[in-house]
Amino acid sequence: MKYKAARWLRMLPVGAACLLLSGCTREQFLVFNPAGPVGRIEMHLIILSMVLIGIVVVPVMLILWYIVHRFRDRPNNRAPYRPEWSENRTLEIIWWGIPIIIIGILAVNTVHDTFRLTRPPEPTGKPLTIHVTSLDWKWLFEYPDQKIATVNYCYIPTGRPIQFVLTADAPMNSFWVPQLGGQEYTMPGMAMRLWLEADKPGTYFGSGANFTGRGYAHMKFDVIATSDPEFSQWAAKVRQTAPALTRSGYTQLVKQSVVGRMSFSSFPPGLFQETIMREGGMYMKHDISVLDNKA
Amino acid sequence: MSVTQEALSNHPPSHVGGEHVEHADHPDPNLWIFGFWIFLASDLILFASLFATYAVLHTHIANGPSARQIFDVTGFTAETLFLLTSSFTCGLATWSMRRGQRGWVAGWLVVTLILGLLFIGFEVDEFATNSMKGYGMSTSAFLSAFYTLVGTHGCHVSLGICWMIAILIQVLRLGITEVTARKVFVVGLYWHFLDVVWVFIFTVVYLTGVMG
Amino acid sequence: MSMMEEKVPGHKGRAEDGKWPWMHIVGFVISIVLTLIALRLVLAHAMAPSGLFVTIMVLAVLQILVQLFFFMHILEGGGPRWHLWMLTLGFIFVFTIVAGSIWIMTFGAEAY
Amino acid sequence: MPDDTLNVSHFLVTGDPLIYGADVSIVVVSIAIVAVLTYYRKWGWLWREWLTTVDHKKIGIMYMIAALLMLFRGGVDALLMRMQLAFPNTRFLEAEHYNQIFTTHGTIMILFMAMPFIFAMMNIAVPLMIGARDVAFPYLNAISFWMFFFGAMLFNLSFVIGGSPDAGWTSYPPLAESDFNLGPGENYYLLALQISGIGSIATGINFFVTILKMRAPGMTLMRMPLFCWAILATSILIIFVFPVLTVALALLLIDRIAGAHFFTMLGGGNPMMYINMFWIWGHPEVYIVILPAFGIFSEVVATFSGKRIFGYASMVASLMAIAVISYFTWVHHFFTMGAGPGVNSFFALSTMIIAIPTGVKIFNWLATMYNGRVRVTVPMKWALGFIPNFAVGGATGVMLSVAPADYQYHNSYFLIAHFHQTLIGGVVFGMLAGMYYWWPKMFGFVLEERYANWGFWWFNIGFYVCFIPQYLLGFMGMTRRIYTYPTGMGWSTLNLISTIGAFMMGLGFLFIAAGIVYSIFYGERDTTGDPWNGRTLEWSVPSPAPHYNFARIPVVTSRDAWWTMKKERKQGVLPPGEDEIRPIHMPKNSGRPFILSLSFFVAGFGLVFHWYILTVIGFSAVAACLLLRSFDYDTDYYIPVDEIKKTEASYGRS
Repeated sequence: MKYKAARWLRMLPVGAACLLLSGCTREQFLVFNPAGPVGRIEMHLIILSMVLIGIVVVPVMLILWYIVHRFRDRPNNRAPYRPEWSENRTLEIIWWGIPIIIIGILAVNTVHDTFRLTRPPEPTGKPLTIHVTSLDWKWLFEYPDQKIATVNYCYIPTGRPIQFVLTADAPMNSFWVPQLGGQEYTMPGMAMRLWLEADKPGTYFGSGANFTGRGYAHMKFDVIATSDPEFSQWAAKVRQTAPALTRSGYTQLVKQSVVGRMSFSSFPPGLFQETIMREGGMYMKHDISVLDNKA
Repeated sequence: MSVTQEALSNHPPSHVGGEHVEHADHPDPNLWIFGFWIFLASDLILFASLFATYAVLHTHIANGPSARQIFDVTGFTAETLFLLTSSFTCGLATWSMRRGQRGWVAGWLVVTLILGLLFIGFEVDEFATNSMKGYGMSTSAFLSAFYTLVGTHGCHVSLGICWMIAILIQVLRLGITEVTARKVFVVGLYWHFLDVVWVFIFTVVYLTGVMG
Repeated sequence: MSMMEEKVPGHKGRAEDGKWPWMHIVGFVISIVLTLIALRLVLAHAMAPSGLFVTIMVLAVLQILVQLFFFMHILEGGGPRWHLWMLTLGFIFVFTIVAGSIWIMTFGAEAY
Repeated sequence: MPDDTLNVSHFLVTGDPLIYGADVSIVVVSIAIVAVLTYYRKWGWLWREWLTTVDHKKIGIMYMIAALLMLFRGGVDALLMRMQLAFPNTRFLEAEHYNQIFTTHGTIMILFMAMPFIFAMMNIAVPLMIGARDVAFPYLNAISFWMFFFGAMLFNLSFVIGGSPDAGWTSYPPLAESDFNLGPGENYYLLALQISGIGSIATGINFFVTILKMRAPGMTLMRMPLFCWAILATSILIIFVFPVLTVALALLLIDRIAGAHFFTMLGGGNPMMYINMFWIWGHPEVYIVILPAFGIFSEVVATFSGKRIFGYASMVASLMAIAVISYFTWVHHFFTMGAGPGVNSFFALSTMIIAIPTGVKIFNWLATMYNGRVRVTVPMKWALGFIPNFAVGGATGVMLSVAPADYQYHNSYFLIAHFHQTLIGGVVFGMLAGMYYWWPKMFGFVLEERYANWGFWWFNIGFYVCFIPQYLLGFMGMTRRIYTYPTGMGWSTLNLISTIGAFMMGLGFLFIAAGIVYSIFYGERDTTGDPWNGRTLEWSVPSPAPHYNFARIPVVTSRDAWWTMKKERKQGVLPPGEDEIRPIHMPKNSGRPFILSLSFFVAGFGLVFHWYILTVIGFSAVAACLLLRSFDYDTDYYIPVDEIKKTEASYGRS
C-alpha cells in the first residue's frame, strides 16, 4: 500500500505541469507562438521531434511500470522467473531498429531545414539588411540602406525577409528573437547572417542569449514589426529628429553600461565593417563574402 | 613492445586476457610499457590540439611577421637532423641494452643526450633571435601558436633529457636489470615519439611556412 | 647483471641477432632520406603548393611508420596488441581534431 | 594583476555576509578538525592510513567523501541561485555574486563532484570485480587522487581568497580574457582544472591498463561485468579527450599571463577556437561521467532482478559505440555559431546516431527485469528512478540535436533542464545507486533504508518539480545565466515552482546525509560479504574487503562469476583455484603523491597571483618528487602467509 501511494506521488509533478500549462496563456510560450516563417519551420521541427521521441518515451514508461509491477519480488508472485533468460535476437533487432527508423526520419528533416534556413525565407519580398552589433551591454542596430541606427530596439517591415548581419564589439553574445526564429551568436570579428521575417505586425521580445558579464541580464530589446510604409515613415522620422552617432559617440557606447532605447539619424559609414575587420574579420573569407552580400 | 621478448620470456606473461592460471605475484615490466604506450596516445592528442590551433591561426599575423619572414632553413634543418640522429642513437641504446652491454647503453645514451642538447640549443637560439627582433608571443596569434606548439615540443625534449640523465645514472650504478632495462626502453619510446612529433612540426610548421 | 643473466637465458634481440643493428641503420637512413626529399621539394618549389603540401604530408606519414616499426618496435610483445588499437584510434582522433577544427573555423567559406 | 595582489582588501574577499559566513565556517571547521585529530592523537593514523595510502579502496572512499562534500557545496550554490530566481526583480544576490555562483556551481558539479564520484566507484569496484589485488599503478592512482584533491582545494580557495571565477563554467573568451576579467578568479579556474585534469588523465590510463591486463585467470573480456566495460569505455574517452581540455585551458592561461593572442579580440586571436576545443573535450566529458552510471545500473538491475543482464553483447557494443561516436558530436554545443549548414548537418546527425545505442541500453535494462524477481531495494530505487528520468533526458537530447530547432533551445532554460536531467537523473542517480550498492563492501555495514527512502523520494520528486518548469521556461524565452528577470513574461510562477523543487532536492540530500550518519552508528553489519545476493566477484570477498582483496586469486569460468561459483558450491562442485595461500605482493604506501600534489597546489597558487617565486618553488618540489621516485627501488613488499591467514580467520574464512 505504501508503495502504491508513492507511485501516485510520482504523478504529482505531471499533474502539476498540466495545471500550469493550462494556467499559462499560449502567447507566453514564445517558441510556440511564431510570428514568421522561420519561427514556424522551427516550431514544426520541434513538434515533429516531440512526437517522434514520444513514440519511444511513452512506451518505455508504461513498460517499466508494468514490469516492475508484474515481476516484483513478493511472495506468491506467479509471474515466470527465468534467471538465465538473457538473449533474444528478435527483441534486440526490434529495439535497435525502432530508434534507427525514428532517427532516420528526424535526420532527413533536420538536414533539409538546416540548409533551407540559410536562405531567405520567402524569395518574393525585397530583403532588408540590418547590421547588428552586440556591445557591453546593449544592442546596436544599423540600417545600411536607411542610414540610421538604433539601440536596444529595431523596426522591421512585415512581409519582407530581413537579413540580420551579426557581430560583436564585446564578448560573444547571441541574438535571439524567439517569435521570429532561432538565435545566432554575435562574435567579434565575424559577420554572421541570420534570416528572419515577420508576417504580422507586433512587438517581439528579443534578448541576448549568451552570457557576457554583469549587465548581461539586462540585454533585452524589442523588435517592432510594422507594415512597409509605416516602417519607411519611422525611418524618415528618425533621420530627421534623432541626433547623429559620431565616432566618439560610438566609443562611448562601446564602454560597459546598461542603457535604454536610443535612436540615431546617421552613423559613421563603414563602422560595422571596420569593427569586424579589426577584430579578425580580415582573416575570414566568410566575413568578406557576407559583407559584400554575396550568395 | 616488451623490453625484450626473450628477456622476459621466463617471466609469467602477466594476466593478459586471463589465459594463464598462475597469478603473477611480481610486478610485470610489460605493464609499464603498455601503460606508457597509452600515455603516448594521450600525448598525441595534446599535440593534435596544438597543431589544430596552429592550423587555424597560422595566417593570423596581425602586425607581425609571416612565417616565411622568420623561419630560417639552415636552423630548422639542423634541428631536424640532430633530432633524427638522436632518435637513431637512442634506438641503438635499446639495442645494446638487449644485448646486455651496459657500457654501450651508457655511451649511446650520452650521445643521444648531447644531440638532444644541441637540438634544444638551436631552438632556444631561434626563439631568442626572433624575440630580439621584437617578434614575441604577444605579437600575433600566429606567433602565439608557433611558440606554444614548438615550445611544448621543446619542453617535452627538455624533460626527456632530465629523465634520460636520471636513467643513465641508474644504468651506471645498477647495471642492466629488469627494472633499468624497462626504464631504458620506456625513455626510448618517449624519445622516438618526440621525433615523430617533430617530423610533423618540421613539415606542417616549417616546410609549409617557407613554402609560402 | 647477475640478476639479468639468472632470469634471462640468452638475451638476444630476435630480428637483430647479428653484430650490427641493421634495422636501426636502415630506419635511420630512410628517415634522413625522406627528410631531405621533403626539404628539397619545398626549396625547389617543385610543384604547385597544394600538391606540394600533400606530398610532404605523405612523406611525414612515412616517417612516422619508420619510427614506429624500426625504432619503437611497435609489433613486438606478447598478448593482444591493445596499444596498436589505441594508437590507431589516437590517429583517427588526431585527424578528427585537426581536420574538424579547420572545417568548423572556416565557417563554410568553401561555399562562397 | 600585480596591482591587485598588493592590495589586501582584494586578496581576502570581503563585503558580503555570505562570504564572511563562509570565512568563519571554514576557520571553525579547520580548527575543529585539527583539535579533534590532536585530541584523539589521530595525526599518525591519518598520515599512515589515508594520506599515504595506495590502496584502491581507500582512495575510492576518499574520492567519494570529497564528491559528497562537493555535491553539498555545489548544491548550496544551486539553492542560492534558485532563491535569487524565485521571484522577479529580486535583490538577494548582486549580478557579480550570481555570476560567481553559477560559475562555481557548474565547475564544481562537473569536475569536482561528478568526476571524483565516478573515480570513487571505479576505484572501489573495478579491481574487486576483475579479481585483481589493486590497480595496475597504485602509486599513480594515489597521485591522481591528490591531484584532484588539491585542484579542488585550489578552486574552492577562490571563494575566500581573491574571488571566484565568474565567466561561467565554460569560461568562454574573450569574456574570460584579462581585457574583461582582471581578477584572480579566472586564474583559479584555469589552474585548478589543469591540476585535477592531470590526475584524471592518469586515472584513465591506469584503469585502461588495469582492465586489460590485470584480470583474474579465466576472465576474458566477454566475461567482464558490464561496469568494467563501462569503465573501459570511459577510460578510453578520458585518455583521448582530457589533453584537449588541457590545451584549451593552457592557451587561455598563456593569453592571460603572457599576453598571447590565441583567443583575444585583437592581435589575430580567434575566440571561437577555444569554444571549439572546449567542446571537443566537453561533449565526451558528459559521456565520461554517464557511462560509469550506465555500468552501475547494469550491475544493480541485474543483481536486484536476480537475473543475468539481457543482451550483454549489445550492451558492450553500445558502450563502445557511444565512446567512439561521442568524439564526433561536439559542434552540437554551438550550432548557433553558424559554422555552415554542412557542419551543422554532420554534427546533428552524429548526435542523433548516438541516441540509438543509448536507447538500446534502456530497452535492455527493461528486458533484464522482465522474467526476473525485482527487489526494490534502495540502490534499485535509484535505478528505477533513473529509467524514466533518463528516457526524458535522452529524448530532449534528441530534440536538441535537431540543429535548426536548437537555434530556439540554445542557452535557454530548455537546455538547462535537459542537461540537468541527464546529469542528475543519469549521473547523480547512478552514483548514488552505486554508493548504496557498494557501501557494505567499503565499510562493512548496510545503509539504513528508512532515511534512504525518504532521501530518494524527496530527491526524485523534487527533481521533476524543479526541472519540468524549466523546460517550459525555455519555450517562454528565458535564457540561462540571467541573475534577474522582469515581470510580465509569465516566468514568475514557473520559477517559483522550480525553486520549491530545488529545495525538495536539498531536503532529499539532507535525508541521505542523515541516513549515512545514522547508519554509521546503527547500520546493519554485513557479515557475509554478500548482502545483496550479488553476481560479481566483489561479493566473494569479506566486507569490508581486506587490503589485499583476494587471499587466493579466483579462477573465472563464466560471466557473473560469483553467481556461478555460488551455484556450483550448492551443487557441491569446488571452484578451481582453491589451492594454498601464497605470499602476496603489494605496493608500499608512500607520502610522495601527497607532497607532489601539494607542490602542484603551491605552484598553482603562485601562478594565480603572479607570484612566480612561489611557482618556481612549487615546481622544483614537483621535480624533486619525480626524481626521488625514479631512484626509489624500495616500492613494494610481500604479505607473509601467516598474516593473510590471520586476517582471513578474523573474517571467519579459511
